[in-house]
Amino acid sequence: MIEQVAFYILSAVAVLGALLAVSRRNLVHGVFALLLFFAALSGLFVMLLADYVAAVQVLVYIGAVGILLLFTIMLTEHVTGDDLRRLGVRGWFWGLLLAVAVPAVLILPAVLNEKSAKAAPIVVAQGNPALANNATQANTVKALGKVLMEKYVVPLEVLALLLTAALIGAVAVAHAPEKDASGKDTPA
Amino acid sequence: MKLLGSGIFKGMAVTLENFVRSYFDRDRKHHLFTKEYAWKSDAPADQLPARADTTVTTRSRNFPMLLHDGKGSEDPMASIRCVACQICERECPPQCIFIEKEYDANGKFVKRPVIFDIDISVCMSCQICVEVCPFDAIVMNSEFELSNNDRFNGLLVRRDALLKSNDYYHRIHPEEAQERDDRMAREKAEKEAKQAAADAAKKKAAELAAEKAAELAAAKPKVDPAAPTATPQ
Amino acid sequence: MSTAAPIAAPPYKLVRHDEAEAGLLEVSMGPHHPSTHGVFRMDVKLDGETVVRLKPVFGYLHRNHEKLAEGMSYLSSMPFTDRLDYFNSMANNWAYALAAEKLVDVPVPERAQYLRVIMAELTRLVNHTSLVGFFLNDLGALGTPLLYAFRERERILDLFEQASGARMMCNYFRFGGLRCDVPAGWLDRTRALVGGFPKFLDEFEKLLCENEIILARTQHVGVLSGAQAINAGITGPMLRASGVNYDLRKVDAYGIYDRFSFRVPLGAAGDCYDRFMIRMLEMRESLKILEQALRDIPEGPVMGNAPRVFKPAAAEVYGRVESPKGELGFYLIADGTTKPYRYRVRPPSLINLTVLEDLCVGHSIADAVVILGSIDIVLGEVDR
Amino acid sequence: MSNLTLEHYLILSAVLLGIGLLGVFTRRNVIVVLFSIEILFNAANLNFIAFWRFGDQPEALMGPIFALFAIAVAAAEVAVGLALVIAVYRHFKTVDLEKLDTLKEE
Amino acid sequence: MIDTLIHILALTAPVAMIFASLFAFTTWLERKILARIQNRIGPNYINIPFTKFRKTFGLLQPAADGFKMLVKEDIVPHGADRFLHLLAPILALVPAMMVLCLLPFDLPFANESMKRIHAAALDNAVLLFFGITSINTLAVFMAGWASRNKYSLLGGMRAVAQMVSYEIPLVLSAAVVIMAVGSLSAQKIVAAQSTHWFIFTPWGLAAFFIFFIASLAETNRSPFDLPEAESEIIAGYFTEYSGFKFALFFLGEYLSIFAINGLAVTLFFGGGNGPWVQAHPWLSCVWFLAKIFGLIFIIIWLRGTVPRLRVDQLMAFAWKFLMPLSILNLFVAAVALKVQQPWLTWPLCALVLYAAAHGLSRLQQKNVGPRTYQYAE
Repeated sequence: MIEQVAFYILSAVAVLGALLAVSRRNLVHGVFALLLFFAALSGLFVMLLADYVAAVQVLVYIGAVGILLLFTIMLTEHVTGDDLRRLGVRGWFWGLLLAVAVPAVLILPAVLNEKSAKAAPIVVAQGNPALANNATQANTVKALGKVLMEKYVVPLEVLALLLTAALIGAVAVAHAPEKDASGKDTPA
Repeated sequence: MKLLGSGIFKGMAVTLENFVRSYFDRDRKHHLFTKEYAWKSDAPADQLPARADTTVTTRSRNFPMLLHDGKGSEDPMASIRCVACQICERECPPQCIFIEKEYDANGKFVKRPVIFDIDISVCMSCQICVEVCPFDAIVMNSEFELSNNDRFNGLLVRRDALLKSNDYYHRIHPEEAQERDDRMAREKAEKEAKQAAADAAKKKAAELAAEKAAELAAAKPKVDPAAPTATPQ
Repeated sequence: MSTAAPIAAPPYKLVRHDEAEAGLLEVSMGPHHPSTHGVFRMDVKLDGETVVRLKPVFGYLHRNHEKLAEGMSYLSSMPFTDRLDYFNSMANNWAYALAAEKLVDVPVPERAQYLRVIMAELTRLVNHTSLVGFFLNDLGALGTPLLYAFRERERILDLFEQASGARMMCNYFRFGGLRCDVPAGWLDRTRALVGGFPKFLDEFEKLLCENEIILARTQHVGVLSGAQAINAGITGPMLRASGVNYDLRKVDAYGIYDRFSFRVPLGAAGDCYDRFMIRMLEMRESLKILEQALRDIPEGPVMGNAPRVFKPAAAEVYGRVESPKGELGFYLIADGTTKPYRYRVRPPSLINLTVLEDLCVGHSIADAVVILGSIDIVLGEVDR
Repeated sequence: MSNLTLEHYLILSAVLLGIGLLGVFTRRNVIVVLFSIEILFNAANLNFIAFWRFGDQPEALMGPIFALFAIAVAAAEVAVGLALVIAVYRHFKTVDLEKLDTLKEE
Repeated sequence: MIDTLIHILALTAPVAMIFASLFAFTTWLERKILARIQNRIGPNYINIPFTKFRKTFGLLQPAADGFKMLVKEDIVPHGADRFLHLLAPILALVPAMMVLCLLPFDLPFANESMKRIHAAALDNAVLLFFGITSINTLAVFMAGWASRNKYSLLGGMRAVAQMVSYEIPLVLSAAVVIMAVGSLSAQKIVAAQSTHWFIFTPWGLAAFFIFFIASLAETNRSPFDLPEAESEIIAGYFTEYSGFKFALFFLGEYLSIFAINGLAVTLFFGGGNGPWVQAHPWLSCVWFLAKIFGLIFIIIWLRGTVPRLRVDQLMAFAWKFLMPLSILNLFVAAVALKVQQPWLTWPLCALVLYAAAHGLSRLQQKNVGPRTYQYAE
């Protein structure tokens, strides 16, 4: 019961946040709506017993990505964040169609074959009891750390490399050329 | 080059020392210099020694007052020193004094102010009125609790509120009052002496004149009585 | 950016919306702003947090001081001089008395001369301690140095009140001397204060002079070169912080300053730290002067034979003193009446303020506040 | 834990995917397009976790690991993307996708 | 369902109430301590209503302040974003309250089995703590942006930049402890320090210093109070806040101070561990609060001493001093934990860290230092 209520609330918030994020003219409002979406998603992760991922979601998305977005808006748009342009592009109709069609195609089988869904080999309707016991009793964080440092250590290192490269690349791209800075300081 | 932060630690030592010592500064002289407000209910306004908490000294000045020489419950206007000469009104830098002269029924100037208002919101406690007053009639009061609720009438201090006795003056500014009284007595004495001298001279001159007149009268009966009475100023 | 630029500029202003200006944030700091030392406004254009342009706007506290003084007798404007730079009323009094005494040749008695020096140097202590406090307040120290400074200032103000009757608006100097002699025991109390003051300065130096944050915030910030300072007419500690040896107490030796031995501290870099340190060091020199004056002060009258009605013959004079903020001058033209024909003040604060933009451009907005604090302005004197 | 099924999560994730696509295709502002890409990433993450949670091998921790990697990559992507936005803005003075039609300003 | 909610409420409400009432006391304490540092008396006269009694040591000052805040007009600037303007103080307060529940703060009543009760004993409490506190940054930005005031915006941007930068040394220094314990659970971290607090190890000491400095920046306390630098940008992001919204900000700020110092106590000072706790379990919460207040005294003391940094210096300090030092500290801790020889690790670690701090401080202070002055006769 409580899980269902929570799920519906959280998914409503997530959908609402995502919709607002893509539709608001004001970019700052858009960012805050996006952060709402991230938060709701993190709640859903908790419901799925992936609490470590939920914490990381909050830390990375809300704490870092949101701030980055805000900074970019402050640096590029006017500080009010108003996006005064026309909302859509020329091909907005096709875009909308595509945006509706893709999820429809994804959802359709689930809706149509409701009866046969239970027969699908992967889907376990009742959740995995083994996991439920495991996650609440054992330390998933510890297990996760073990797996990361043993089985997935190479991808982890590659990821670290990627992050470093991204950091350097971002700084290199965003760094203002010296000429500009000095040119600004001496107008006329 | 010292480690980063050593200067800050030094400063923290200073502040900690002040923090601790403020609790041991019983006489509130070194590390706790705040003077708490001397509440009005604690002591009457004119009892300065009782208000030792204040920094009010025997020279403090805050707002002018008019002096009278009356004692006790005598009518202060009977002995008011002010003669409504209006010098202070003219000299007051912020022009906060307003004086009107008093005339008796015959329209004769009786050398007293009928109105003497000082606007407390304009006065800047500069003491120029005291210095220019030739009659020692206006001096500075050290009363500091002058706030009131009335924006219009309350800020305009009237003559009767300004009038204070010389005794009060002696209480709040003893040295200055004594000095002023001594000087007034001296000047009075000098003046009297001068007056006496002048009177004597006048008398003498009159006698001389009389003598001369008598002499002249013997020779010539016509005389000009005004001419020889010029007295030294 | 140099001081020569405004001369060549046309009398009107071209409004240009070029792209470099578009991204700038215009902030109006003041007149109600915690750090502008009164009602003063800085129109700042910021690129991020860097000051690109800064326009000082003042006049909010204009009280028509000069014109008022031309409408009243010479003596009556004495209390108004207190209100010019309300931190150092005694120094202002002296400058005005000095000018007026040139109009009418009034000898100042010996004791009054000494007391004037004592008062002026105490004023310097008051000004410099509170300046350092306010400066640190601008730097963001939550009032602690300010309140330590005020602790000492209170003691000096107590002395002022005992002598003159008022704590800040002293109105103590008169043409030809002082209004009254100091009360009995005052000199001893002053000696005690002067004796205890170095302890406070030590404490202050321990608290401030090695603090890394203060060093980092003030060094190499708002650098004023000696040449620029001279060009702009800067005087006082600010000029000396730029390394120019110019102290009216040495140059003019007005009063009896030639009888005392003291040194003039000079800065080298001309940045905010130098301006702050020069004031700290000047306090020590002031204490030296005070010690000598308190040692040598003779007995005697404090008021010369000034005429009761001050009515000078037509003349033109300029009297100046080294006020704690710089050269404070009074220029008087007498026309033979009891009122001055022209009365003009040379306020050090205003003239020191003229270099504000040159000092601030290129620094961050936080530095602009610090630079303003290091200039040491009092709006009463700037606006008059 | 009564009757929340995998479908619930999958449908939600599909809806979010659609919203993300909508943003990507219809908005002209680069930053909003970046928002939308983040929404797409998160929809995918939700799927990872949901499949892991309802899958038959939860001990392998594939889902969280994959989600973590996805989050890390997304963070890197956002950082680089936003840096590009700033660089583009500095050069063209706009972040409007339709106006960014040349490789180099004339 | 109702049972669950009541259970949650029964666990979290005491925490919120205890810390909210301590907030009032802390404001009074701060004013008193600052006053004494500055040789003042501080608040000492508050009339008890309807009586003439006024010598209350100012203890009623928070009540008077709170009442004043409540009855004050709530002003929203023209052109401000009303919704976000309202949301920001709430968003500032809620994460602070949430993270308080994550602390291993033993509620002052024990259950039947005399076990310690915690509001939320999570496996990854420390990670979640950092996650939730990062929401605070957004609240600050929201306040600054929604006020539509240039000072607010400057303050908001400063706050965001500062909090994001200082989060890195904060997390890195906490990571040392997590590495030593091998768990993100606050309870396990406390349990690991039952005999030996981490502050008494060289890497723990260094980590604590870094953590403490970074926590000052996280909570916008002096000398890192740039987002609310009065002399520069008036009150920063809450320039346009008045009345109850301002009070909420104020409350949120103090609660996050409690929270972050509570975490410092957890990580380095052994949480509720202390003498006589074994015999009297209720003492544990007293110890916990006492340690928090010890740290708060240092914060207030610092606030009374130092001026504030400039923005670029602040950033440089985080990136060029704290971060390299905390990374180095991570290595040092790893080595020390591996070697396990106190007589060897202590001097060695201390030497390495001191040398590093020294070298980094040289880098920081280029061409800056005390000067000597010349005199003209």
